[in-house]
Amino acid sequence: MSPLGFDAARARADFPLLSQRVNGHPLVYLDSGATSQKPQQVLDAELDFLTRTNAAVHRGAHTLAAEATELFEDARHTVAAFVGADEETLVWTHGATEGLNLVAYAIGNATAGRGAPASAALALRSGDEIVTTETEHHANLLPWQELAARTGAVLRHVPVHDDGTLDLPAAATLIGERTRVVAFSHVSNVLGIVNPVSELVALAHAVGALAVLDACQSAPHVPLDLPALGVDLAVFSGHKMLGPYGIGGLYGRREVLEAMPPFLTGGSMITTVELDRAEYLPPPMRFEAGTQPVSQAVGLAAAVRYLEALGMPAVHAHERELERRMREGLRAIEGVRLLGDADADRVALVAFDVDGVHAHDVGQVLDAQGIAVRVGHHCAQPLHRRFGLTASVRASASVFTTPDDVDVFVEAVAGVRAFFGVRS
Amino acid sequence: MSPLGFDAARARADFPLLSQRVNGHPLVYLDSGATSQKPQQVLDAELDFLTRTNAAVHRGAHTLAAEATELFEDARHTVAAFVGADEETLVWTHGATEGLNLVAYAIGNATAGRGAPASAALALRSGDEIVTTETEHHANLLPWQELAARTGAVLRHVPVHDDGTLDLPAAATLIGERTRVVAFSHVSNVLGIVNPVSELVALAHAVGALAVLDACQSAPHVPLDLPALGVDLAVFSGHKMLGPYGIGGLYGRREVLEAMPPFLTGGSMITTVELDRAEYLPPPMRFEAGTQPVSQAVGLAAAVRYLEALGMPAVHAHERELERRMREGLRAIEGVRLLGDADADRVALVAFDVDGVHAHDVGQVLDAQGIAVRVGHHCAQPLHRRFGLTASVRASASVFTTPDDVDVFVEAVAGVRAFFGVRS
Amino acid sequence: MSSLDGLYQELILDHSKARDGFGLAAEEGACATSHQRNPICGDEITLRVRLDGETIRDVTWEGAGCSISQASASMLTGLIDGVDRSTATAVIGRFREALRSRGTIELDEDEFGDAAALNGVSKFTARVKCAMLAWVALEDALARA
Amino acid sequence: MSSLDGLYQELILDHSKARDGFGLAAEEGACATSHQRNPICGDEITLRVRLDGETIRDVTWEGAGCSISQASASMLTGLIDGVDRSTATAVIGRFREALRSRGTIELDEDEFGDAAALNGVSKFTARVKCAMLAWVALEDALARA
Ligand SMILES: Cc1ncc(COP(=O)(O)O)c(C=O)c1O
Ligand SMILES: Cc1ncc(COP(=O)(O)O)c(C=O)c1O
Repeated sequence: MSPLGFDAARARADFPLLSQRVNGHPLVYLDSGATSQKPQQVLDAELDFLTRTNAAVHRGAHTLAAEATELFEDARHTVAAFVGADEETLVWTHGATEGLNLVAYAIGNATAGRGAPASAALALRSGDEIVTTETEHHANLLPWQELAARTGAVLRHVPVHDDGTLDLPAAATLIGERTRVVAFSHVSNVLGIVNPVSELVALAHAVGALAVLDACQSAPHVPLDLPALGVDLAVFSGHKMLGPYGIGGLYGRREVLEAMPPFLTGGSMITTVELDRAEYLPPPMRFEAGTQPVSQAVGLAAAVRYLEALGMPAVHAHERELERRMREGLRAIEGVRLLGDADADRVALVAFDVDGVHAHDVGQVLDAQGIAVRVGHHCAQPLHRRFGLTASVRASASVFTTPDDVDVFVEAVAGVRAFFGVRS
Repeated sequence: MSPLGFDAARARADFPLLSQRVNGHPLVYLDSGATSQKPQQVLDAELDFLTRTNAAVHRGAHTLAAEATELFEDARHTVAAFVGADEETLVWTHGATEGLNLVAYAIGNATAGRGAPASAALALRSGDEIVTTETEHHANLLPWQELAARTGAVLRHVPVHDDGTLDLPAAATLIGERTRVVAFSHVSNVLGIVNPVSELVALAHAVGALAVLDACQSAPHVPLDLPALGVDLAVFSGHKMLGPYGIGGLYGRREVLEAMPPFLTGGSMITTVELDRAEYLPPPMRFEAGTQPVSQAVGLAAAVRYLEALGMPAVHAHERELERRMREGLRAIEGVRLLGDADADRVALVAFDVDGVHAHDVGQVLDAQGIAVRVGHHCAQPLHRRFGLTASVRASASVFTTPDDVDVFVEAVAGVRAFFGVRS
Repeated sequence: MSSLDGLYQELILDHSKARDGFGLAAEEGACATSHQRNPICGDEITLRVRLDGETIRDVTWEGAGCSISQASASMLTGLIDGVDRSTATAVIGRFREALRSRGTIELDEDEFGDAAALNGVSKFTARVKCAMLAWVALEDALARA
Repeated sequence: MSSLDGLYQELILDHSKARDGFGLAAEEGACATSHQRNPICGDEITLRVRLDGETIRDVTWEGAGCSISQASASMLTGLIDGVDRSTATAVIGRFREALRSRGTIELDEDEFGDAAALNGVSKFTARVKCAMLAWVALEDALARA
C-alpha cells in the first residue's frame, strides 16, 4: 500500500479480466495507454441499464424513455463534473478521435460559411496557422492536416527536446499573429510527460488563438479541471479511463461551442427541419446528431465514479510511484533507452527501445511471460522518427497496476537481449 | 405460433428487459423503431469479450490483442455476411447517422480536392443535384443539405403519395443529367413501407449517380442482400437490430469505397504519417479512424447471429402478420388516421394520428397501461408537414412482439378519445 | 389509471379545450412577443403581452401542442394578467422549481390559481417541458421587452 | 518459454542476423522492385529481383523490421534464386496458406528449405504479417514485372 492509502491490489480485484492467466503466467496488463480494462462496477452499470431502463432518450413520453433520459443526463453531469465542467459544456462524442475531428470540421464548416454569424470568427483564411507539436498522436495531427489542406491554412509544429519536454521558447516563436489554433496533448501517449498546459494556453490566448487540448492520456491519471486550465476545447476517450468503448467527451468553453457550426447532422440536434434547410439546437445537443451511445454514457459515469472513489490525487500519486519504479528499473538495464526520460510531472507510461532487438520481438518475449505491452509506433510516427526509431515498446499502467507488476515487467525486459543472443 | 413456426413468445423470453412491469402492467414495448431491446445472447457476448479478451485491436503483439483482433474481424465477417457483403466492403461506423455523414463528407472532401486521383469522380460542381425523398429521416436529409450548402449543389426531393408510397414517375423526372447522388431509405421510419429499391437504383445508375440506401429500418426486419440490390452505399445501426449502441455499418461497392477520400482521420487508418502529410490505408480501414467500438462490434455480431438463427424470412413473415393486425385494428377505431396505409410490402411499424388528441397525450395514456410507443415527429418533420401534422404516434414491433401485444395496444388506443372526452 | 388521473386533472382537460387567451392580439403599443418551440415533439407557441408601464396586460397566445401545454398556457393567461413584471418573473421561477422537483414541491393554489392543477406534471419528467412552454415564452418576452 | 522457442527457432535467429540478400542491388537489366510496409509497426522492406526470361535471379532487399520479418526475407532469398516465376507464385501462395492456417498446415522442408522454420509463426496470428512481408513484396514485384 502506498503512503496515500492507495491499494492497487484491491482495485485489481474489481477487474474481472485481470484474474486470468496468459501463456501460463498471471496476466500483467501494461497496455492501459491503448485501452484500459473495466471494473465490475462499470460492467454492472451498463448491464443494469440495458436490462432495466434501456430506451431511446430525449424522445418518448413513455416511462422507460423518461428514466433512460434521466440516467443519460445524470451521466453527462457526472462526467462533466469529473473534468471540472458544467454539463452544458460537455458534448458526448464516440471518442477523442471523433472529438478532434469534430473541432477541425466545425472550423472547416465555419470557413465554408456555415453556422451562425458568430461562426465567422472561427473561419480560417489562407495562410492562417495551426500549431501542433512533434509529439502528437495521429489523431491530433491528421484532422489538422486535412483542415489545412481544405482551407489553405498552414501547419506548424512545436519541437520536442531529447528529454521529451516541449521546446517552449520555440513555441513562443512559432505561435504568432497568424496562429488561429494551438492543439496539443496534455500527456503524450509515448512520453508520459505532463505538458505545461497553462504556458501553452497563455501563448495561444495572447495571439487570440484557440487552445485545443487532447486529454486522452491525462483524464484517467491526473486530477483534471479543464475550465481552470483555461483551454477552449478538450477531448478524452471513455475506453482509456475504465469506461466503455464508443464514448468520449468534448469539453468546450460556452462561447466557443456556441460559435461552432454543427459537424455531424441528423436527428435530435435540430429545432426545425424543412426539406431544404434546418435550424440547429444550442450546444451541447447541436453536436450530438443521431442516437447517442446511451448505455456507454451510463457506463462512463460509473467509471468516473469509480475513479473518484479512489480519489484522483491518490491515483496520480500511485502512478508517480509506479513510473519512478519503471524508469529506474529500465534505466538499469544495459541497452535500454527510454524515450523522453525527463524527471517532470508524469503518468506511469514509458516507451523504450532495446538496442539490437526489434520492439515486436521484445513484446513477444514479454507476452510469453504473461506481460501485455504495446509495440509499434503507437500512432505517433513523427515522434518516433524524431527519436530515430520506427517502433518502440510501451508499458503503461493504471489504477490496478501494482509495484509487483512493474517488477515482473522490468525483470522480463532485462532478459530480452540474452534471449536473442545480443551481446552487450 | 405463426405458420412459419415463428414463436415470438419464446424469443421474448430471451430479452431480460421485457419481463418487467411498467405502471403496474406487463411491458408492451412498441418502440423498436427508435431502439430495440437486446437479447441475453448479445449482452453475454459483449460481457464475455470485456471480461476475457478485451484489448486494443490491430496493434499489440500480445495474446489478448491478437485474440481481440480476431473476434473483431470475425464480427466484421459475420455482419457483412448478414447483409450479403464481403468483409472488405463493410466499414464500421458508430451508427447510421455517422455513416450518412461519412458519405456526404467524403464527397465534400473529394470536392475540395482531397483523396486519390479516382476521388475526383466524386467531386460535385455547383448546380449538380442531390436527390432524396420527402419521407426521409433527418439523418438522410441534413448531411445532404450541409453538403449542398458547402459545394453549391442543389437538393431535389421525390414526393410521396397520400398512401405512403413514393411517386416513382416524379422520381423518373427528377433524377436527371445533373443528378450525382440519389439517397433514400429502404423503409421509412414513419411509414413502414418497403420502398422499390431496384427501381430507384436503376434511375440513379441510368444517369451515373450514386445510389445511397438508408437501411436502418429494414436491416432488423427483412432479409437483406445489399450487393444484389445494386446500391452503391448503404448504412444501418446496431442498436436498432438487437445490438449495442454506438456501432453501425457502412456497406460500399468496392470501387466506390476505393474512390472515397477519408472522413475521420486519426490512428489506425494510415500507412505513413509525416508532420505535414499522410498516406491512408485502403478501405475499410481508411474510414475507421481511432479506437473502434470493439466490444460493440462483437455484440452486433451476436445480434446478427440471433436474427439468423430465427431466420430473416421468418422474421419478415412474422412482422407482416403483426403489421396487418395493427393496421386492421387501428383502422377500425373512429378518429384514427394511419400515415401511409398502402397495402405494400411492409415492416411492422405504423404511425397514426388520433383526431382531437395530441400525440403526446395518446402516448401518455398508453404508457399508463404499460405500452411504450413513440410520439413526436420521429425525426421526420418534412414528412409530418406533408401529412398536415407536427406529431404522430408510432408503434413499431420486433421479433419479440406477440399478437397479444398488438391487441393490448389496439384496445388501449380505442380508449383514448373517451379518456379525453373527445366526441366522435 | 390513477397516476394518469393525477396528471390529467379535470381542470387541465377543461383548460385545454377552453384555451383562455388563445388568438394572438395585434401588436399595438408596448408589446413583448416570444416564440418558443419544443424540438422533441414540434409543439410551438407564440405568446404576446402588452405592457402598461411595469404591469402586464392582455396575455394572448397561439400555437399547437398537447393538452398539458395548451392548458398551461390557458392557465398562465388568467394568472398573469394585471401582475407586474418582477412579480411575474418570480412566479415563473417558482413554477419551474416546483415542476422540476419530481413531486417534492407543491404548487400553492393561492399563488398559482388554476395552474396549481399542473402539480401532477412534476412526476412526469418528460412532460415538464410541455407545461413550461408558455411560461418560458413569457419569461423570454419579458426579458426582451 | 517453450511456445516462444517454437516461434524463435535457432535458424530464425541466425537468419535474422545473417540476412542473406541484404543490400539492394542496383537496377540493371530486367528488374522488378516492390516496396511494402506493415502499417501497424512501421516495418518496411524494398525487395528487388532480376529476371532472366522467366527465371528469377539475384534477390536483394533492404529494410528494417523484427527478427521474424528479417529472417523470412533472408530465407526467401535463398529459396527463390533460380526459380521460375510461375513456380515462385505458387510457392508464395502455399506459404501464405500455411501461415494463415493457425498451425494446421505444416511448411514442408523439401519445398520451403530454411523457411520451413517459420512454421511456428502460424500460431501467432499477430506475427503472420511480419513473416509475409518479404513474400508479399516478391509477389507484388512479379505482378508488376
Ligand atoms: C494522446 C492520444 N490522443 C488521441 C488518441 C485517440 O483516442 P481514440 O482512439 O480513443 O479516439 C489516443 C489513443 O489512442 C491518444 O493516446
Ligand atoms: C430511417 C432512419 N434513418 C436513420 C436513422 C438514424 O439512426 P441512428 O440514430 O442510429 O444514427 C434512423 C433512426 O433514428 C432511422 O429510423
